[in-house]
Amino acid sequence: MNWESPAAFFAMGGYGLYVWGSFGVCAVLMIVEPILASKRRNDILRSLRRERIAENLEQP
Amino acid sequence: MSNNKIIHWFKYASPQSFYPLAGKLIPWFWGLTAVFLIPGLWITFFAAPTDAQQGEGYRIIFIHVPAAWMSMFIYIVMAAWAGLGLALNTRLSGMMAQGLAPTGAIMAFVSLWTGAFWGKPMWGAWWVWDARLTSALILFFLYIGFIALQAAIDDARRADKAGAILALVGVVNVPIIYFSVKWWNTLHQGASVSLTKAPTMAATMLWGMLLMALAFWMYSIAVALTRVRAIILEREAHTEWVKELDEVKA
Amino acid sequence: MLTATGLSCVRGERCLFSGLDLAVGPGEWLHVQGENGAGKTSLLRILASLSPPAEGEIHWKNAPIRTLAEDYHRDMLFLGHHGAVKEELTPFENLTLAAKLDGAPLDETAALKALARFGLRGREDLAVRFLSAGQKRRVLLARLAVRQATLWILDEPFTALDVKAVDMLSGLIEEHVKAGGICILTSHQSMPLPNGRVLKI
Amino acid sequence: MNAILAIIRRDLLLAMRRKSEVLTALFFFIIVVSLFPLGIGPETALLRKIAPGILWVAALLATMLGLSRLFAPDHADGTLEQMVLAPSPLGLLVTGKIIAHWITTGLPLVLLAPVLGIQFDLDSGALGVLMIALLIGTPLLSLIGAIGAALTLGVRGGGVLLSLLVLPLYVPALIFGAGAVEAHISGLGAGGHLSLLAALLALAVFFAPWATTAALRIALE
Repeated sequence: MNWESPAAFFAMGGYGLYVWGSFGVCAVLMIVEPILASKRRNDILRSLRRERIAENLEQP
Repeated sequence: MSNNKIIHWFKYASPQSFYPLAGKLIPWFWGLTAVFLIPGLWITFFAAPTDAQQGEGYRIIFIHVPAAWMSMFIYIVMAAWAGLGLALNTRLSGMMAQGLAPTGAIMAFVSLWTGAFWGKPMWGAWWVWDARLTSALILFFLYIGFIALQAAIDDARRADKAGAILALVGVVNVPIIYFSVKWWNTLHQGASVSLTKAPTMAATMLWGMLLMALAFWMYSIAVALTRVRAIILEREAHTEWVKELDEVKA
Repeated sequence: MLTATGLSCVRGERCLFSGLDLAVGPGEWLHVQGENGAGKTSLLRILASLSPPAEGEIHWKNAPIRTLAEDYHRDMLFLGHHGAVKEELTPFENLTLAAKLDGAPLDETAALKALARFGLRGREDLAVRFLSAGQKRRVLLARLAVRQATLWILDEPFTALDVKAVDMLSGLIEEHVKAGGICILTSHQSMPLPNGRVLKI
Repeated sequence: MNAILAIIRRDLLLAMRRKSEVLTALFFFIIVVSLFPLGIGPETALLRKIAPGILWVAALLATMLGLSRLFAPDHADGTLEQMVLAPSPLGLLVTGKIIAHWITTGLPLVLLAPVLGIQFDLDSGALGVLMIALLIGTPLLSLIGAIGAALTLGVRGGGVLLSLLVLPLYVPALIFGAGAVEAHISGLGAGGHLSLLAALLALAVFFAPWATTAALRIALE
């Protein structure tokens, strides 16, 4: 183990800003990207479902 | 036997059969991402020792290098799909290329961003006109151009084909750009410290980098497949098979 | 002999037509009819090999046009919505340059004769931009008259023509068909020509 | 071969009839280059150092200006359809158009560059290298640009998109072109740069007409 305390871990030997700035942005992007991708699929699914309901309404 | 296999492959080249297949594969790739990411991060932050020269700052390369690799690799895969689409006229190829592009652009962006955050403490500047950084920047522009071109064309098939030509032109140009920038860089005596020439790659470091690269790879596949599924639905919205999907009926 | 089997055309998500067969032989002409948006122009562009059909195959003299490429182009003349007439050039320049591109250079007298035939005498050296819409179309007709092609594919050739020019064009088509040529065209007007076959899509 | 000559003749004739387009690009080049000393200051040593880069960047931008008009008028009036359907291979006709584009935009830049180089206090040797570099480099710009022009034909926001697609691909031409002049000034000899530029040109001559042709066919479908 390299780190004596959590504080030392977050300080990263004085490089905290750079290390966490890199990892933070990378993590945010990699969390947001899949969310956006599945949102895109959910959006189209929702509109397809709506279309289907509209079609069924016309019949009677 | 081999004949059967060919038929099998062509079967999955149709969006209709690829859609459920991708749906089944995605959770597996997310699982693999976790399997590689957790030990990778553990090595990154805990197992890898402090670097004598660069202190703790060098830990950035555990994400920088995999992101840079992926940004180049995805571009090549994208161009390969594009070429396949032009040659065989399969619909799925264009969708794959389109699904990969944003992930590739994000990888290129991450490699630029982390490069800057590594460069600031090491070189004392956020941006250095280093050959790798410059060509990564141009690769990022190529991704943006590809995405913008496809977004500007309404007809999906034309967008696929135009994008394919651009991707092929790009893939020929990427090495030319890289070597020209490198040549330019040595001529101007730019930065001599290289990002990947980290002093004495210890075995633990190599393992860490490898695990992180695998994690990024699996992540890219999972996200790209998710996006391809959305693209398939958008393009095939008015076909019978989409109307019969359980997700749509529910 | 131009034959097409099982043609289908998809635009965007819509299927315009499918399973379309046609055969036109020497000395025949075909009038493609249909409502707006039925795919008349798309069909002609497919027949002219400008866009590939979604399904089906087109044969010219028993060989698929995909493989014929330039050989097919040599036998075929296509006139689209846009006249391919350059506004900045004179009718004479337009005609001779188009002929050169077609691989059949035109000598000066032949070009002037063709232009005179379509009532453009005295306007040979005036930039097309100063001509009226009808006169612009007449430059095209002059091209039709000088180009040696067996197969004519004409999209709305009668648009913007006055009565006299309509007569000239129908005369030209009749002459062409009588000489063993083939003509496929779309038109909103009823055709003043005898013996045409009609294809409705 | 006749078809190529016919296309070149036609495009040159058209360029003569709308001179303002050609002249606009040329004056744009002159003005951009002349603005730099005003922004940077008249110090000759500095100007001499930045001259190759500025002249080359201005040449890239001036080439870009006319690029969106390379195929657009032909597309609009139906000439492009006739070119696709001509009995000569489309690749040849496209090459003819690219040559005509170079004669009307690239060649004037080559001829003007030494005059503008004098503004930056370049010596005659450097001016010669600059001209040779532009002579090899500007056809390369026209060839690569043609691919972008064909890809963005009839596309929404085509002009801006065109620069986004093409400018990154111009990077090697810029580096070797400007590098040749710099290398000559610093006494290293421009031969290496010029031969690499020529190699790129050879590659583009084979590859660009093919890609342009494919893109044009797609645009017409």
